[in-house]
Amino acid sequence: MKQPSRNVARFVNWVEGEEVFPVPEEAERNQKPRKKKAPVKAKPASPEKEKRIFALVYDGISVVVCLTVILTLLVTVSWLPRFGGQDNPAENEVYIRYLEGELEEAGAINAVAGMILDYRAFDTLGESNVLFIAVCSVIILLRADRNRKTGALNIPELENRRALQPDDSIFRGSAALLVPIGILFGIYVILNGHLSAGGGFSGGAIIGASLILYANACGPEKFERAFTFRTYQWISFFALMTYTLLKTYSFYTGANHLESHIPLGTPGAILSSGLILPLNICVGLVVACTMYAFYSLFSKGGFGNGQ
Amino acid sequence: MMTNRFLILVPILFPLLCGLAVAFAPALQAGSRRRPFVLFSLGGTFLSTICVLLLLRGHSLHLCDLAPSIELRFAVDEITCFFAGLGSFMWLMSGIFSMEYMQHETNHTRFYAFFLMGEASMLGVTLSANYPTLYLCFEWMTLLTLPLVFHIQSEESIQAGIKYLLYSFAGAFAGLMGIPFLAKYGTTLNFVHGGVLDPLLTEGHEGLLLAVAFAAILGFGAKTGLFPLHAWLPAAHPVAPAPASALLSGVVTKAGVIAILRVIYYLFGAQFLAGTWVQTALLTISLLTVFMGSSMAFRENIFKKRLAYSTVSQVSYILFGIFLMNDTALEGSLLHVLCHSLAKGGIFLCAGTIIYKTDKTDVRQLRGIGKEMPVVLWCFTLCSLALVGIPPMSGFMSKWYLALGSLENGFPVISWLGPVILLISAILTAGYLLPITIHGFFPGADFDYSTLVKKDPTLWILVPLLILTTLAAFTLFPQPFMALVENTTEAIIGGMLS
Amino acid sequence: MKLFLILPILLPMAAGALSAWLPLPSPKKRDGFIACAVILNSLLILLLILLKPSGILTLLHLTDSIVLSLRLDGLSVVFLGLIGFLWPLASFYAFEYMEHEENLPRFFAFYTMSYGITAGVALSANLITMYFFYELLTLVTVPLVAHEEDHRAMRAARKYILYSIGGAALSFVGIMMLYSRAGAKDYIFGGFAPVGEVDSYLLIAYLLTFIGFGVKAAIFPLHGWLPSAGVAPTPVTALLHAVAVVKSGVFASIRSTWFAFGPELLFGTWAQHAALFLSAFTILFGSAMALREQHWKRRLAYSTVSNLSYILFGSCLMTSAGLSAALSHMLFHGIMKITLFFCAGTVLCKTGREYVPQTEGLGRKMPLTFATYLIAGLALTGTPLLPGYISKTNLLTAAAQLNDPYALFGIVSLLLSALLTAAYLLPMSVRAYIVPEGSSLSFTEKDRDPGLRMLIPFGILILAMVIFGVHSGPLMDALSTLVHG
Amino acid sequence: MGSNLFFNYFEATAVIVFGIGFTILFLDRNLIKKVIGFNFMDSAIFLFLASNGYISGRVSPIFEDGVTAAEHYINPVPAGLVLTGIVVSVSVTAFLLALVVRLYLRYHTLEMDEIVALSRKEADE
Amino acid sequence: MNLVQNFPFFCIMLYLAGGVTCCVLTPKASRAVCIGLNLLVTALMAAALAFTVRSGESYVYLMGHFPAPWGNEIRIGPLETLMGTAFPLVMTLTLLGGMDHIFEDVEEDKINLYFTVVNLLMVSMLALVLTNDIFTGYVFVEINTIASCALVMLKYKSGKALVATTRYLIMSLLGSGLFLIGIIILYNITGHLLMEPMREKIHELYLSGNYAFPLTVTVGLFAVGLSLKSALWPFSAWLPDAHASATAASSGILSGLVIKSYMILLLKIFYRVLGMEVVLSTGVLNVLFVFGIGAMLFGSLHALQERDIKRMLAYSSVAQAGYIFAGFGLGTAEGVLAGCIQILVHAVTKPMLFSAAGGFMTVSGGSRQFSDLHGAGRRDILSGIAFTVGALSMIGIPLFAGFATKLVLTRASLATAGWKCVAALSAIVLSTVLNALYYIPAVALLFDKREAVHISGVKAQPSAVYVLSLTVFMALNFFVGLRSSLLTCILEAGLNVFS
Repeated sequence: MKQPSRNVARFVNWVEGEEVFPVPEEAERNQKPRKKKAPVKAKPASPEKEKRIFALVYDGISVVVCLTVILTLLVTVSWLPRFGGQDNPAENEVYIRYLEGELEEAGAINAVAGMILDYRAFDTLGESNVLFIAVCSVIILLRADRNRKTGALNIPELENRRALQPDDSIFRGSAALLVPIGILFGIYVILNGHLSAGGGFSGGAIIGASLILYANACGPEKFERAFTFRTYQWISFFALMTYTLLKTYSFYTGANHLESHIPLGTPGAILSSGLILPLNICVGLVVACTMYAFYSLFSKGGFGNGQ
Repeated sequence: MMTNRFLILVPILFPLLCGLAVAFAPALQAGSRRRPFVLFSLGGTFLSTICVLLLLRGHSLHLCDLAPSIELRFAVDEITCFFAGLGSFMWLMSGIFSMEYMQHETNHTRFYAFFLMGEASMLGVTLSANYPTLYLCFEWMTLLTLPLVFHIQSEESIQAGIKYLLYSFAGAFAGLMGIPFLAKYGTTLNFVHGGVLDPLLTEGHEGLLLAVAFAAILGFGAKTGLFPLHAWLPAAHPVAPAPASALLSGVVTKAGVIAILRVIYYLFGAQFLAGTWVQTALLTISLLTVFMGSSMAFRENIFKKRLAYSTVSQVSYILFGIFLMNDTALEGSLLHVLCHSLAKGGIFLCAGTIIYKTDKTDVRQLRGIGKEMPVVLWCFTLCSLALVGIPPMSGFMSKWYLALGSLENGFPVISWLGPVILLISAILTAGYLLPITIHGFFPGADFDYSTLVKKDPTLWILVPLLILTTLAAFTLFPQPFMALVENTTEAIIGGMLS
Repeated sequence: MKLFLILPILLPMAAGALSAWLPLPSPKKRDGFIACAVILNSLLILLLILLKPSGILTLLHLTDSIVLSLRLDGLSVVFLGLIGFLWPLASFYAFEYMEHEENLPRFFAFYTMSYGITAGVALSANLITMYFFYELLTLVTVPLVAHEEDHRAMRAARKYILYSIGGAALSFVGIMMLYSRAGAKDYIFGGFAPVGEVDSYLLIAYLLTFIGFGVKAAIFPLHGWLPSAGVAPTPVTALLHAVAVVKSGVFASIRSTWFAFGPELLFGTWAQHAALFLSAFTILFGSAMALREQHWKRRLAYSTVSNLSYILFGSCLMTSAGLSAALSHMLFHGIMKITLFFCAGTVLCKTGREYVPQTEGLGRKMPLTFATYLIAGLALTGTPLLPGYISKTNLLTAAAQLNDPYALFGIVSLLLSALLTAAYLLPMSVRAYIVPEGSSLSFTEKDRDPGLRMLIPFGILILAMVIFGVHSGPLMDALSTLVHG
Repeated sequence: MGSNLFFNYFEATAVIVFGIGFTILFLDRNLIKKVIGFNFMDSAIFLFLASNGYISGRVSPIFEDGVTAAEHYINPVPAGLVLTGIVVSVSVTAFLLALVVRLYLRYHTLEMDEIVALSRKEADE
Repeated sequence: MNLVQNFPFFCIMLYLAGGVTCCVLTPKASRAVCIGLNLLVTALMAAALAFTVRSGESYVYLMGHFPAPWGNEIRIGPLETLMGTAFPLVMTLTLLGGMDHIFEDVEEDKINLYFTVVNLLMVSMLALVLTNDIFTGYVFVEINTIASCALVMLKYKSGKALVATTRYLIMSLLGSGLFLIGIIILYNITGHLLMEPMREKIHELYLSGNYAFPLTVTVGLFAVGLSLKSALWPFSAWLPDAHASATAASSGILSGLVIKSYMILLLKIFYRVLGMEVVLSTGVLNVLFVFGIGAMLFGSLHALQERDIKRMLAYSSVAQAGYIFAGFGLGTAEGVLAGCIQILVHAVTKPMLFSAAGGFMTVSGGSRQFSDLHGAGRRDILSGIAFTVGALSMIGIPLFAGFATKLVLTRASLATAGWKCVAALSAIVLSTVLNALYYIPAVALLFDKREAVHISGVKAQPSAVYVLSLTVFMALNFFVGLRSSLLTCILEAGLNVFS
């Protein structure tokens, strides 16, 4: 922290700066000589002592900040309605409508899926775009530039990391067994999003994880030939595009009070609850690709040689 | 009879035009033609002034309006007659003197131009009939007499000139203080016998008006060398060439006296000022100046500086008389105006001649001057007697009246202290003037008469000297002068007091 | 008829802008172009003054109640007359003076544009329009102050900006305070602020505007920029810092005192006392600093500081006599000061001498210039037969009218300042002509009187001074009629 | 101090963890610790949010064979919000980690002060 | 429900679609899509603005089939549509202004990602302005955060950009963390997420007095969280580095638009969710007012001592943000109006200044230090003029945009009584002077004859796009300056129906 007085003096000099013009000597009579202020010598504290003091003070401050935040919030929590209480303010007509009206309006067994993909669909649309923008930023940051010379990322460590693929057979054997089951289970979770717990996000994560397992176990060459960066881009493009178009249709009809002729089907059946299933599929695809994209960007800085 | 009212301006315009002609007309550049022209113009002014004073007494002329509230008005009244005549006469005398004296000096055109224009402004002061015109002529008198001061162009004279300029401007601006307040509290700015203050308006504001009057008087006092603003006089008068310093001491100081007379008797009114703290303060100041002037002169050795200090003290005699505000004192002071102008003019001219002839400026070098220039020194002696106040000369009469006036006045201390100080100052005057005569005539034993050379000046110098010396003894045949003084006093102060 | 009001503003600005862009072949052509533009504008102003078109010309609606509009009334006639009379003179002088300077197109462009904007300040019909032109004037004159673009000029320009924009901001707050209380009305003689009982809110507003506009009128604490702006070339200092810029500051202050807040509200209040004290003190301060200053143009700048406060003092007396005295001094000071600056500029341009001690004995070599300087000096000191005396006497008489201790202090400071003016102007002229024999002074052959193009303005100005000095009756009557709206 | 502090022990723990996470993210000098602090903060918020919706004695809102009575299930809204929150925190953590990787590749240190010092010393390109 | 009322919704969806498509297109194509999209949205929102101004009240647009407390919705009124028109218009101009910089600074095959980020940033800003649901607000705040951080770091070669992005991201995350926990507490005590129903519940709570403490804490959390993100003075340590090290276009977008969207969200929360009497009772407005005044002064003081043109402009953004919060902090309707006008004025002026600064950098060998920028105004005359116009409008000279704010803010502060009025007025005067103190010497320096030796003589050949953007910017500036009465009455109408 600079001493404020020196600052103010500098500021005043800078503004009032009464320049002594080059005056021939006999007209010198009235110019007062400006006396120089003695420079203030700071006491030379040894650097590491200073560093230690600074660290101490810094930790002190962080403890204080932490305590204040925790205490204020604890006091707030003490006033909040009781945990698990019957008549909490949250249990109002919104909660009742979501549960009782959900089957006729959204047609999903899983009320949460119904809520996030139909009643409050705009949030989820926004949220999948958060995912998309995050991937874009990570691509901007980590993707090695194709024409290596200009890119800031053509750093040697990335190159040799590809080389050290462990080829131990136990890992490859168990992976061969697990990967198909994983992908199958993921698909099941996506498709049954509206019927049981799960949905696009969790199913997509499962598929993504099994893809990463496969890429790790069986080496990226074969897989990346099929799954290059372009395919990733197009998959996420189509998924998100359909998602947006479907939602535009449903919002537009909703806002203008038009009848959206999407059949809700019989509750409990796979092809039921209107748009929720296709939306779940799209979200599942996006999440799966994104998980794999994160893995490949972080580990290999791109989708293998296919780029 | 319209035309003759404009004749009042003649005494002012005539010398002004002559001055300008001297300055710019190519024909007059040559010395031979310039001297007669100057003499002609001085004489013409003197005569025209006398005619105007005699014929147009009591007439006034409203010349023009500088601005709606500021008008130029000239008139001939009792003070004009008294002072204008004196002034123009003195200007003529020193003009004649300067014909000879100026051989000694250089750039004559500038000297004579400003010499004549100075006279014009002096006559303007006497003729002015209201406060703004008085102020106008007062300022222009300073400006026009300024070149006379630093005529010899030495560094000392320039500094003296600037000092003279600034002191007079300071005085003039203090004098200017009166105009706004009189515009508010007085009925008119013209000089009205007995004062212009409107009693209704001045009800609660006496203190303020007294202060303003005091400031105005001190301001105009600057020209007369009154105490607070006197420092320029001893510096300016010596450096000026002799005719100029004679006029500066003799006449220009009297302009200050006129201004003070106008302020006291024609603007604020004597009853308003009489008996107030202003009067006591002014009296003490004038007495202080009298005493201080003569003591300084006593100690000063440079001849013209001594005479300058003596002017300071002598003019304060006059002011003392005016501030007493009763008829006898006023009579005394007017008498002293006459005496001092003539005598001091004479003395300065003698001093000038001595310096012109022998280049001796220090008093101590003047041993045996009487032998070399008997006539000049005789004149010098007679004039100094007048100043000291020895009976046959006029000084005695004026001092006598002043003392009487001071005793008549009922002031507790000042009434007797005044005459005492006048006496002491008279002694001091003798102390610093008479030794010159004594050493001049009786140089003492070791004065070698062999190298003695008669240095009597030509007639140009002697004639004015003799005239002035004889006039300085006017109390020998007092009748005409006393009549003049008495009716002027009667006109100024008549019927107001007691 | 109202449409003519916009012309005196637009014509010079257009001419200025064009002169910078038009590829005029030779400087002579450009001078010709500028000269005829300026003269045309002065004639236009003369025409306007004679015709006196009534009615308000609205230019722009800033918000529902705040409108930019122009109007020609008594007071603006005075100010327009002043700048109309002086600007052609200054331009002629500038042509001669600026011959050897560089980047002239820019200089003359801004020089002419400031003519239009000063006309704008004169013609504005309400406070906000005046504030609007007031700010533009700062912007247009900054390049003129920083013309030489050397270190000194830049520092002076920065100081000028700081003071002007600071002042303008203060006055803006004052104006808004007034508008919040009295509504955004146009000028009415006698002011439109609600009189009622004395409420300090409006008084504070008045003081803010007074100090705000006072910055340009170089009131004591905020006068710093005027002397240091002396580094600008002489036509700039002469015209802007003697006439246009500072006078617009004073004009704005008079407008806000007499046409917005109104004398009834302010008469006898502590605000009036503060204003009187501040201006009276500046009168003294300016002259004292001028006496102490050895640099010639800075001395004249300080003298402007003191003379401007004469005008402010007159207007703050809140009596019609005071206002007419102030207006008369505004006119006369404009003429006198521009002459003094021209003489100083001529000496600087011809001989390159900047300091007062260097001018000793120069009078013999440049008799006409120093004769003008002597006459202008006498006028400024207030010797009779010259305009200074008349405006000074009017001011004194007006101040004596109200028996108020601050007015008394004002009278004393006026007289003291007159003495100081004599002290810093007249000895200089004396020493210029009279030189002691012994002193050795070196003069080059360059030291001689300037060309005819400079002498003509001198002649005209001296003539004007003498005429106003001797016969200012009709002018004073005109002013007093104007004063009553 | 309100009365429910000891009943809302879930929210209380969530708030404490939130405080710790917030301070670590704000003031800790190591970048990885900041990321960890951020995750502390987010998971604390989701715990707080989830505990909000819980109603004791009720089941998660997936309808068993046609029973749609509201008193049977808990409030679904917080669950939906948690889902969105988790996705948001995943993506932000990914972004943060990518930044940390790039910074480490360039300055070979994880201490924020050193990184700032190094970047200031670098000649501006 | 005639067609025009759907336009805002279409704009959001268009941006989303545009964002996604730009990711797959070539750089040139993605640029075309982005610019076209922005222009289209400006047109649509202008039509919506005309409609709302004519009808004079704000309507609700359901996002989905279910009305208020259940479904999600956006609310469109004159204020929102005006902001909705201004933001894309300024965005287009800034992008055009900084286009050659973008193609120079960003790696060749990541330019389409730049435009994706820009589109998503626009969707988040538009959503923040329009949304009527708090949690949607939170989601789009997150999109906004990531997008703006992505914008900052796109200058790939400079390490400084990365460091600045990290600090910026961390501070924003702190802000959004506080914001989220505020939302949850509010949901906990009111049970609603949509603004109108939440308002009634809060009103009942306020009258009945229970949950008083949580309510105050929430107000505090919202205030601190959002002012942290919108760089109010004590929390603005990150802004100068972030805005200075980004490319010219990005810094223009960040200073001009991004920090404004958070302010509008904060205003919406205070007006619509909590209601003015709750906010006034907690006194948080005084705190914001004091921070605003502090920002006005300290921002300018820091800018005074800055030797780098972009950091100077960044600090001046902190100062101008101070104007807005001082306006909001006054607590009166006219104060908020002054704040909104300053949002528009700053949005119009600051991007122009940044583009002009970009122009100067190209002409002075890419350096940002003032020592190298001597005479840059002469070399690139258009940027010089644009910079001067921007500087004068920042100072608040009449005829320029800045004067409108000064006018309304002075009137607003005069309407409030007591210490606030005095503090506001003195702050206005002081900050005008301080602004003049660092802008005018900068302009003087730019037109200085003595150019740095190694740069002199480089004449600029600005591209047509750059010329177009700067001229339109200047025209916009003068329009706002002269016709500010038009803006004021639209905003007034908007504010009346805002809560």
